[in-house]
Amino acid sequence: MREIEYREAIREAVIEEMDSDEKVFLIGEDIGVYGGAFRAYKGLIDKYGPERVINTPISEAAIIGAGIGAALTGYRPIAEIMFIDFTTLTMDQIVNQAAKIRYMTGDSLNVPLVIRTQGGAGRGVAAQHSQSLEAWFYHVPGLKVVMPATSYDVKGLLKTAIRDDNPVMFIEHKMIYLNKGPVPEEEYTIPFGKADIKREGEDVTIFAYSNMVFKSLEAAGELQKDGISCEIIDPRTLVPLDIEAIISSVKKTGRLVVVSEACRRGSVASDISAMVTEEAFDFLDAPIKIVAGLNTPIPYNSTLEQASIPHAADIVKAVKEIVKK
Amino acid sequence: MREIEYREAIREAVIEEMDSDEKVFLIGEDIGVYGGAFRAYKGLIDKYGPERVINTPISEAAIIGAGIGAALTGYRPIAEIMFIDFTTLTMDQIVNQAAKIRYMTGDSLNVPLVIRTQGGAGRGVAAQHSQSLEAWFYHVPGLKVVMPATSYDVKGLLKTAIRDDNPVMFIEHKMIYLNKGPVPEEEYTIPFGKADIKREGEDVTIFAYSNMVFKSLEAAGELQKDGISCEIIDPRTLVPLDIEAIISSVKKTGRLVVVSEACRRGSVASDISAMVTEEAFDFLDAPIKIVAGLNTPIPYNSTLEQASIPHAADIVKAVKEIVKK
Amino acid sequence: MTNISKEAKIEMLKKLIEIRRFEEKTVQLYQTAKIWGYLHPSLGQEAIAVGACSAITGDDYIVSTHRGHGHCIAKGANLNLMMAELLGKATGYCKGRGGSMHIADTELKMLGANGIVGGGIPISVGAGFSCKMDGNGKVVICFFGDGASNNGVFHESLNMASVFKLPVIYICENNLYAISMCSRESVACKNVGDRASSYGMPGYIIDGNDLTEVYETVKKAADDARKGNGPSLIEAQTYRWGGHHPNDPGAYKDKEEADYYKKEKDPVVNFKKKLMAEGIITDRDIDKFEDEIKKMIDDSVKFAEESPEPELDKFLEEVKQI
Amino acid sequence: MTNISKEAKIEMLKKLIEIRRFEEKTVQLYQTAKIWGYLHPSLGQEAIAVGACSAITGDDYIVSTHRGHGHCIAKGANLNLMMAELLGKATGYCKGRGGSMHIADTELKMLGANGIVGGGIPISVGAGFSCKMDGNGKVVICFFGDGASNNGVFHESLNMASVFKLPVIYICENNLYAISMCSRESVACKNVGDRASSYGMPGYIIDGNDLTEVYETVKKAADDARKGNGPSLIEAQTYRWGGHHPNDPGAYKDKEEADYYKKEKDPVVNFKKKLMAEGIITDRDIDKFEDEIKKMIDDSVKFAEESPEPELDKFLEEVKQI
Ligand SMILES: Cc1ncc(C[n+]2csc(CCOP(=O)(O)OP(=O)(O)O)c2C)c(N)n1
Ligand SMILES: Cc1ncc(C[n+]2csc(CCOP(=O)(O)OP(=O)(O)O)c2C)c(N)n1
Ligand SMILES: [Mg+2]
Ligand SMILES: [Mg+2]
Repeated sequence: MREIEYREAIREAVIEEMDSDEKVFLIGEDIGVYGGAFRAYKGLIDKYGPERVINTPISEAAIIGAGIGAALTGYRPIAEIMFIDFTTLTMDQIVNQAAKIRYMTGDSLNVPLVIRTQGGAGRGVAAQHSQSLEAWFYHVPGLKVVMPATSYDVKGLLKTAIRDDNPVMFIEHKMIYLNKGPVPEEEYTIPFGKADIKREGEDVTIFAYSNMVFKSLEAAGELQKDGISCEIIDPRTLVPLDIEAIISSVKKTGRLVVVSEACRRGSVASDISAMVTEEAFDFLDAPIKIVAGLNTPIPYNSTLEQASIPHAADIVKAVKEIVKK
Repeated sequence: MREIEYREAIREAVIEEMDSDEKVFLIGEDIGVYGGAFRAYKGLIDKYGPERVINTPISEAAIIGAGIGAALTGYRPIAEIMFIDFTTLTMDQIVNQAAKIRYMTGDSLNVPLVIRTQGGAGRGVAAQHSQSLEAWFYHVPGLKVVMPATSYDVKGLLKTAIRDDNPVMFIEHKMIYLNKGPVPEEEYTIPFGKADIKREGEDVTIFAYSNMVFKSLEAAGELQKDGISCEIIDPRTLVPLDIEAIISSVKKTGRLVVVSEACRRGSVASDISAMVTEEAFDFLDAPIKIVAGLNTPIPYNSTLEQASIPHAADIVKAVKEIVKK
Repeated sequence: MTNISKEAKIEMLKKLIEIRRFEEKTVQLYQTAKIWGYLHPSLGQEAIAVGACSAITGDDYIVSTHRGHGHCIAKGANLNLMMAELLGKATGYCKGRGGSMHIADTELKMLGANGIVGGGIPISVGAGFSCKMDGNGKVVICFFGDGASNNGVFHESLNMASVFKLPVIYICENNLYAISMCSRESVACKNVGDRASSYGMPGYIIDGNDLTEVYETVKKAADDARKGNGPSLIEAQTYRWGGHHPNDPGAYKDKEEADYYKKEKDPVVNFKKKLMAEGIITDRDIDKFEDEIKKMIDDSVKFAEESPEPELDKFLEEVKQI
Repeated sequence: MTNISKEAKIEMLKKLIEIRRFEEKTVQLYQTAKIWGYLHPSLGQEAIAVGACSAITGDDYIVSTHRGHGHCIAKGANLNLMMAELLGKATGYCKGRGGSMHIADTELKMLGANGIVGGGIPISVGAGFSCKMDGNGKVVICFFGDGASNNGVFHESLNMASVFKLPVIYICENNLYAISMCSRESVACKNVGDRASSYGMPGYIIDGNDLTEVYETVKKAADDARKGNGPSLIEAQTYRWGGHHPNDPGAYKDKEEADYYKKEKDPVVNFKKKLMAEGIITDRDIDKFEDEIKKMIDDSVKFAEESPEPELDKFLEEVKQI
């Protein structure tokens, strides 16, 4: 199968959906000639014109509001917030408006809005441009949260997100836009709420999403050398969550390591751990281990930056603490 | 000891600190003649004048920014955001600025800012005025998170918050402003990071904070009738967290129920559960139970509103599921 | 307003009265605890809602606020469904989930009240994009208060609407107060309407208690918008008769000023007088309207009271789908 | 600028050159990957930083932006500590934790650069309250870009600063671009400076490439602020010479316009010429300044390169204290 970059997969998804549904449009900062901060929209302004590729002033709350208003009146906007760190300027619109409108209005209105953004550390862009904030959105009823790791997943899930009738937080990771991965030529979509087993194994379940899938794969490779067989579950969508897939893997392996780049305190990782503890306590042969970011603003210095987020070695260590072979 | 209302305890703390430190001032909406939405500042405008009781336009981000800027330049502001739901408009200022400034600037600057706000359901004020959003702030390194339940706690902790050299999210609950509780006449403060055992017991540990302390006390009373003895741990401050107190109680009881009014998914409750699982797995005689809010925007209708948050009966049920007597 | 039919004028008067009586009833129901939570009556501001909504068509959108009953009624909302919602009933506009601050109606192109001050302003931008893309001359009216005009979203939204020449009419109901904060103290320039110049759009400062003036100004702004000339900002000056909500005595308000507005600037009374002076209606007509409206409102209360509460089981099922 | 001493003028020229050469060096270090992350050089905008900071005193505050090196240097920052920070070293202004976008210095009353566009504007309000409460005539300069002027915080902050008559000077550096978005397209009114009227404050629209004009305007605004007359808004029109950052070729920019600014409006060259015309300096002086500054900058690079990295163990300890 051909291999394409993650950002190219995004672009393909957008093009396919814009071609098949004239109600789909793009709105955000520097998405015109600039093609978006990570160039995922390269050339789209030429293809669709400024009516469907709306390049806005630096007005994040109004970008989301524009998305909501258009969604309420028949369109399917994809609103882009350049860094997840800037969603801080839009939380009222995302949380009090987009997420709640359908419910609050007794299903009178609904908001088919995709909010594309990206997070994560690794580029030396420091504390205000490197956060992993998915836990916030995960905590808000009414939002779906999608965090695809591979080119295949990002394409299929973005198409599903665009077709969804309710708001979707679509969170990418700044370190993987240039990763290449297999993507079929034919059209496909990926349903929400269906985890993907990124590697099958017997001894321990590793739950990981977004860029941490790759760190986990690396760790699993290492651990294999010591005869430890890891099963890697990538939920792909945090809301809805394929909890069955996690539980059934844990029932098989009896052990769970939960990995997340976000700061450990109050992370999604904790939530997964709590859920598994409550639902599969009797199948656990060891305490659940969490491998997550340190509770720190991300430092600029590269060594410190790297030290504040998980690496394969941290996952290896955690696995070895609960798997004795 | 005399008993005073929760809001009166807030007022006393503010008065004492304003009297002893001229750098302390108040800023927020309708805190002048109106005395604040819950009248905690009644009369303060007359006592301190509009220079120290600054009644602002509806500009939440600027309110927090004003607090930060004043804090950076030698003052100790208490900025009020009327409802925690409106902190959505201030997340950049709280999260990207206040929380990170000291760290990012290599300790050059620091932000002695208290952000007072209130959350919670129960007043029929629906989805945009009833949220429990502490999990967001709990997840952000650089913020302290204080959630006092009683008049005693709110007074002592607010004084500590005002004296703290770093930003503090001080989160009250709208249903408890009129609760009365004992407060000594003499001055006192309560250190951050020290849990309070609101009731001692043997069979199960109940972790609860803010208004859920009262629901837990009610449940414990019920359970006593069935011979089940509950220990209620109120952390009072979520950050810093007195994890030792929780672990040592769990070591004694072997069982844990974590209670939080916030939506279950991604809640602080999950985090507590995960931490205890990782650190005290071998002392657990039963799965940890979480009693939390439903994953729903809070409905207006009173019956539904009540159904979406935990009650004593839910806590009783959870305890009985893991304590067999 | 010379080119308005007698019938249309009478319709407007009826709407004014309908809002007035509806709000009076909700205050009463609030005081007897049938309605709870937050209630923000629009008493004294009726001419803005009616003047504005009469100047647009049923296909045009409106975006409302926490003080939104008047906007709903002026746009044609069903009183039964409104009242049922205020009583938290399953038959209400929001199935009892939203209450006063969240009423919406797709068919009426009513994009929702809002509990967040200014929260609807950015949404109007999106509705504006949508009208522009549809290209069939629809417009959006976005209501908000003087208090909201100090919030950041006001700025972002008006700027963006103007940059893209969106067909949105921004109507600031300056009722002099945002809870206890007087707009003379919170708005740093003289008039909210002056802010239009920051966005390169026409600004109008009008007497919001004069239905005719509201109607004509909105009509002009809507015509401009339909022609592709972009948004306008209208400051409709009015007065909040009551406190912020029924439990607020409004002690911070100037008593003389309050009296002045109630006595001299009552939008309902003045429009009534005007139509009488024009010979369009008589005292008897008014009595008839009042009777009809009283019945509608009594019926709505009856409907609401007799309506079922939302079912708990259904709620628990629905929650799983969120 | 007639009442400015020769020495002061020379100081300003030196600062202009210092910024110019510093920025050139950082671009070079970025291209050789000694500096990484985000770097936003202020090449072409030097006159604003220097003119503004020279018009206030060491006790006055400044609030800066992501494009803040010029502001720091103009306020007197130590080049060694700046360069060390850009290289992520333990000796840097932020101990290597912050990088280019977070430099701050309490002693210099430099309240921080900011990675969030507009993020510093609300902070200036608080610094303004503080100066007002202190009552000793201090002022705050708040720098921000044309892009930032479209963000909600601009509106809230300028309104609040004006309502409370805070001593803040708002300086919008309109360098025509916000990344790829031209301010002619993003700002719905003609000039950002026109927005002052929305906040009842004086607005100035000036040539930001002319140091004298910047200096005099800021001086006037600062005088007003110190007298208790409240804030001002100054739009200093300038041009971003480079792309948004060193990796951005700026393909969206008009080439002729770029050439015009570089050739005709170079703030450093023009001020140099002016001082020469005034007979205050000669070519030889300039060569001397250039040499001195080159040495300072080379020294700063040496200092930075020889400085230790932050210690990992210490970091892990520090994290526990967050
Ligand atoms: C963002 C936000 N801040 C504060 C509030 C609390 N609040 C509700 S209504 C109100 C006053 C609004 O004033 P205005 O916009 O003038 O509308 P009015 O009430 O006069 O109709 C305030 C402060 C809120 N709901 N949302
Ligand atoms: C709130 C926010 N939105 C977007 C960005 C990304 N960004 C960084 S600089 C910039 C352009 C800023 O333009 P302007 O304010 O004119 O300053 P300039 O870069 O021209 O100095 C943008 C969009 C950001 N850092 N913060
Ligand atoms: Mg008002
Ligand atoms: Mg710019």
